Amino acid sequence: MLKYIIKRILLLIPILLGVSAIIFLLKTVTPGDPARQILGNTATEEQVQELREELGLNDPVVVQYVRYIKNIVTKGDFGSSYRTGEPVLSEILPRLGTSGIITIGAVAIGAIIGIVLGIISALKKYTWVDSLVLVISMFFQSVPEFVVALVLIMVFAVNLHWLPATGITSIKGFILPMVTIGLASVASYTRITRSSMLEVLGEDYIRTARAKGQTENNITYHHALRNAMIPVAQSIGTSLGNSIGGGMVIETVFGVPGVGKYIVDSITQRNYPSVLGGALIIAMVLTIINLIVDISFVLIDPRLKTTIIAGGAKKPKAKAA
Amino acid sequence: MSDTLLSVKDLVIHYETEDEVVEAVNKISFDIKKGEVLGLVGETGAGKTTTALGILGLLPAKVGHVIQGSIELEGKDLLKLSEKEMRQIRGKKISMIFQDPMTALNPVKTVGDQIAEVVLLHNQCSKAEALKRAQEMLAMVGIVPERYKDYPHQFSGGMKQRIVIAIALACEPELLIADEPTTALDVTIQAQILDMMRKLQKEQGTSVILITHDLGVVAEMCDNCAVMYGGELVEYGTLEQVFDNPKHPYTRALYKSIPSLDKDVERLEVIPGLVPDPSDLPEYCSFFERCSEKCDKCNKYDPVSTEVEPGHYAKCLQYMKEWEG
Amino acid sequence: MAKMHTPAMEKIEKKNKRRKKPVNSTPAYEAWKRFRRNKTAILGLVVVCLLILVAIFAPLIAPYDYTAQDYTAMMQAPSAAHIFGTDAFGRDIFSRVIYGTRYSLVIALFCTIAALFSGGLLGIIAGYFGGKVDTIIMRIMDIFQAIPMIMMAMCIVSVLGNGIPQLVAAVMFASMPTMARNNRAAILRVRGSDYIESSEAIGVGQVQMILKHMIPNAAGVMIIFFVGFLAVSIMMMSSMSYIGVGLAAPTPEWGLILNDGKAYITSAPYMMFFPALMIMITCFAFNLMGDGLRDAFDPKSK
Amino acid sequence: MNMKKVLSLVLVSAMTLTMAATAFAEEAGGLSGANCDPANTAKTDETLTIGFGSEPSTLVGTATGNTENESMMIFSALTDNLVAYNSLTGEIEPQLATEWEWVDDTHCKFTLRDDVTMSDGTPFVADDVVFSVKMWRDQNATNETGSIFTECADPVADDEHTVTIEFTSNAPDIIRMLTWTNYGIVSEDEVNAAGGFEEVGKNPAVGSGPYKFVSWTNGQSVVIERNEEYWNQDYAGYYKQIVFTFTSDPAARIMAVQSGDADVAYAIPTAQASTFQANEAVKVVNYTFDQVNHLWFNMGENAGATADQKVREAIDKALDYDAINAVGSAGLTAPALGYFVEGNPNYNEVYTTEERAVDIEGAKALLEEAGYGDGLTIRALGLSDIEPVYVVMQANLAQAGITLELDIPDTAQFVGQAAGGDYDIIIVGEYAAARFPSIFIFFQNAYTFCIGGPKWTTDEINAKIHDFIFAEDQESATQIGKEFEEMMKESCIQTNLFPAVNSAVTNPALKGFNTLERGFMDPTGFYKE
Repeated sequence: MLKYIIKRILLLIPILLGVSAIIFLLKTVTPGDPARQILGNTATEEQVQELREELGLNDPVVVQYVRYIKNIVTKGDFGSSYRTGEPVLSEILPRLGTSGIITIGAVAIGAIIGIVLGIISALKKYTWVDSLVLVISMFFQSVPEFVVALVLIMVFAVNLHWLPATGITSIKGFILPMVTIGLASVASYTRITRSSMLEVLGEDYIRTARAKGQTENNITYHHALRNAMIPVAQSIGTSLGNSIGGGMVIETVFGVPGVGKYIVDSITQRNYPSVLGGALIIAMVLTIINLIVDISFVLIDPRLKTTIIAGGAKKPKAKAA
Repeated sequence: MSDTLLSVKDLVIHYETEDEVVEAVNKISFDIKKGEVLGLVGETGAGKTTTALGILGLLPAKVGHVIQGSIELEGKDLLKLSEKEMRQIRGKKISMIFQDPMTALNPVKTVGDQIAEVVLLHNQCSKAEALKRAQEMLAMVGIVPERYKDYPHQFSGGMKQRIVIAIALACEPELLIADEPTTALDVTIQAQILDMMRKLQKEQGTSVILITHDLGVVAEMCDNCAVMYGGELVEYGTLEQVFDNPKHPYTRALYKSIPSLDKDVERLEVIPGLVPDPSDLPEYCSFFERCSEKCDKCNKYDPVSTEVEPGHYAKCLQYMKEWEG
Repeated sequence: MAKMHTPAMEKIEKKNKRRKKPVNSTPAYEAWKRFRRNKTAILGLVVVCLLILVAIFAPLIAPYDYTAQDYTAMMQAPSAAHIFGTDAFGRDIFSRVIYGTRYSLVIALFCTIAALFSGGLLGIIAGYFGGKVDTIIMRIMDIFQAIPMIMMAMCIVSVLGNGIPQLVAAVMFASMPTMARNNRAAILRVRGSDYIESSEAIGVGQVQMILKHMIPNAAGVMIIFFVGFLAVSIMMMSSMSYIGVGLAAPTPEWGLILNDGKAYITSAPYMMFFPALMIMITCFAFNLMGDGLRDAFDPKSK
Repeated sequence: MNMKKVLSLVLVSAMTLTMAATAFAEEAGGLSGANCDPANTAKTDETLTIGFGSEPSTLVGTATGNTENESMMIFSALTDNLVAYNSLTGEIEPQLATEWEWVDDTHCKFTLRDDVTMSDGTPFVADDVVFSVKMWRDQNATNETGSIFTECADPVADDEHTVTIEFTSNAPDIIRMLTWTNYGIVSEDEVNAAGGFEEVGKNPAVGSGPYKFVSWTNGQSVVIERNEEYWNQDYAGYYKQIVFTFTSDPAARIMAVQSGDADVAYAIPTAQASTFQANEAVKVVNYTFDQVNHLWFNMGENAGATADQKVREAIDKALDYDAINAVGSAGLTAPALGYFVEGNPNYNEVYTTEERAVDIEGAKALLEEAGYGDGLTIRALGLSDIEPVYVVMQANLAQAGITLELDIPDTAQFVGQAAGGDYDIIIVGEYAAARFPSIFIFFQNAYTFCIGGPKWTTDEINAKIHDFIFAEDQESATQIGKEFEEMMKESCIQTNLFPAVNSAVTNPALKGFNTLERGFMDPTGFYKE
């Protein structure tokens, strides 16, 4: 097991190098001068050039890139934000917490609703219930995120005053962002659960359980559900990963200081150390989450234990996520 | 009557889909006594498995329908029972084992749990006692009891079939239906499984319906033998009657097609033609197209199973008065 | 002929009499039969055809020119003259939404084709060749996934300006990781099946293998992604406009109209309601069709 | 989507603005920092929540030459100035300085109050003024704050409570600039205690103002609370605590007010705010602030077609100023007929409404003469706030065969392009409440980095501007101003569009919405009946 984990962690390095290289490339291409952004629009050209020298912005891209990577590797220093001067790491970690909480909450909401709807529509196959579930789950996937967000604010904050409209000064501020992101993912969870349940219900061991005299409900919840959850867990894992950095639109509408908003603001302010640091940290979090998700499958599906531990050789017939 | 465990009368089962209706089982009647091993023989598509599923009430929902007939277990007609009552019988009074052991066990639960489950379902006892019973059953089927904590994928095909048998016999059922238990296994393992089944059957006095298409297995295991063709019981009798003195043309054709050691034959005899299409069965005798002993009346009447000799029945016009007339 | 006549049989016999000549059942015909039986999928198909018609005949349907401004009639609620009301410049929202159908559908089509040929192709190659090629491509996809989509979009737009090709490029890059992963999974499922191994055994060349064997079999799954992605790209376009990297002003693309109306959500909600409704109906139709296709092509997972 | 409050950032960075009460700000202005409304006498424990559009990078702008609006407004609540401007009377009134007089044509002597204590408890003395002026001069060498002290000697503290400050000139309105929020007085001990110029912005425990800094949670909010020992006893300070939050989406900010989470949603686009007039759940506040939006034609070295006067006049004839005004200020003001706002002492009516009327044929004729008969494409540069006005122009110019492309980048890219003259036309306004030394900034090459404008000037223009600033009395100033505007009109360097309007949406029960200079909101004047 340890060898597998180390292999996955080593894989992280090329990814991080790739991410930082591409962002460096994008940085040089994007117009708008960071030095000008720091000094404000009234600074003179000489002052701007002087700051560019000081920040090493005039060095060739490769030199800047090597220096950046060296700093991270040797001192774990992700550079400091042009805007506030704080080290990028200390700015991002609390925001990672906020985004993390919202993502976990959103995925939980999406998964729970999705799985329940998926099971219902699997058990009630070909009835009007199945089509109704399909329509409901499709609905939230068909409306742009920020429309859902603004409508939720209007209903729950403006009219009902139950929840704060923006900001997370109080814990209740987390609820609406979670619900918005969660609802959008309900459709995919419903579909995965439904098809996985149908597949499992057709398996022989379900018939064996029936032959034992087991009740339909127990068969659904003890036998079928647990097996059906494997592909669902895989999709939860992957979506947990990529929605960490993805909540930009939602974080902007709700004014939530998450990682997504931090990167968007940094891009607008041409605050490149923050953009780079943010993207790298998200890449790291992404890989670690995917690793944790893969390992947790072993707890759910013992069959994977042998494939995972035996050097991760994937059988060609493995059901890819 | 007292020692009859199960009696099936005029059982008809159809599979109704949007495009066609499959007449899987057509008016079958037979009885099983306590401790008797009945071999149910026939080619694939003859309705063997459907009969078994009909007895246990496990026909696929919305598609499988019992059109008529009765299945009486100790005087109670199973077809009239509610789902709840039927559940008390499954696994307790009647249990079933299936053909492919590789997929018959739940991959994410330990084998101990899966055996204990049927014990817990039918007896008031604690989980620990059920697990102890599970270990006894594992020992009975020849598996090291300590392995009850392992998962199905850690066992070979043969071992898995033993576990399935352990599950089926855990509550000492009165009737065990085995649907081609050894077909998916290779011959050596097949012999071990069959020996073990016969040993357990003798110890617990369980009646068994052994569904197979392998006459050798029937010869080895069964007391009586029932031959099925086109969803009908074409011949029924004791092993000696059916094997040594087959009455129905289909049974006779079956024996001719078995390669025997003492006769060296250039080509094996083959029954010409194909198994009838169950969604388009003839009104007359289903074996008519392929029968070598037929006469011109055979495509006018649908023969009824007649008692050719005590306890030996055959469904063929030869043994009915219309044959001469 | 049958041993016994039951009511179910009569029903089927009546139905068989009405059917004309028996059709040889190709997989496509079977899929169409299953698709036709799925009511929600048919609903989706009908709506999509309607939208295509609206896009083609937009000039006839729209009562006003979508750029005509009338500052005396700014921000009027829906009325007889303006069915969907007017926006902040006095332009008729109904006409803009109708013309918008053209932009949204055409751009969605381009985005999907671009995504299929970029991410999709990479996924197929990774899935088919496996081993080293697979890990390299998948790692590149991980890299792209870690790069925030908005930065990619902003850079493309700030360098090349707002326009349809830039938007398509932005959506293509943003969707590449997911598209590659989906197609790779589709190919892996096909690759593992026996008919591929058997055709390898008889010495079928690699390119031919992909074209003749793999893609037709994985076609079902790919069509599902194609239709599903049409919905996703429309949604992406609207979030791109929200972030300010979408198309330039006066283009009547739904995402842009929605974004213009976003400011007036509490005071003039109709400005946002109708474009959002159109986006929802279109994505709904595509998703329903996609789901119907999934059931039709992949009965096992039905 | 625009991250920063765009319009005012652009304006304040390059120009000076003036404070003026307007016809429809519901209270008359008055002393900035003081309770302008006599009814505001209560002192409560309530908290006021103000929703800003974007988060400043520092709260003491003048310590690092930063000019963000949000930081200026918060800073104004923490500090007092030497003098204050009373918009009712138009007079400059004492605040920390009781009286002041010019000693010669560059030095002015101020007598200071002796009963004021700074935020760290130490008494307010002349040395604090010396330190503040040096900070203004050295840390803000390239923006307006420092422009009135360039190359001046350090101020001299004659004794504990008198100080003489050297200015670049004794222009009539130079002292009025000291009323701006930038010129809040801070003490050296406070700045050093906070860790020097770079650090004080993050922990601004400075100034002697009516409120004191409490905390700043990055990305969320800044909290300040009432200074109980404030020297000015007749200032009540209704709210014990003021919380500034940051939500970039205006619609979300308004909803926060509607839901009661916030009391004020600042900097809402006027057209969006005007749709809430009929909504009793909120109150809409609109105010002009002595600033007119001007359309400038690029006439600098990398100018395109707009270098040709005929093209400029053709564009001027094709524009529909009524439509532009209707969209730009939601019809709250009338199209501008002069460079200054009506009611400003320097106002001249240079255009007549007939000249402003749309003349498509005339425009086409001019284009023919200029050689663009078969069509012309020009590019307009702006930020998303001004985009609606450009969309109207787009339709207007299309009538005359001119295709207007909109270049709407994000702030960082806009600033680079606007300063570099990378545009054909651009809309920018100038805060022109009085004859500040930086008036008509677009022509003054003293300011090397200026956003927008013609990127072109002549000595004759600069001389005329100098005469205007140093005119002895108002009549002659207004006359020189009129001549300058005639000069601009004659060579069609720019056209006046409409007076800029700032809007905000507040809790209906909230009163005391006072404005400072440059359209800033005074956070300390609010109260409830």
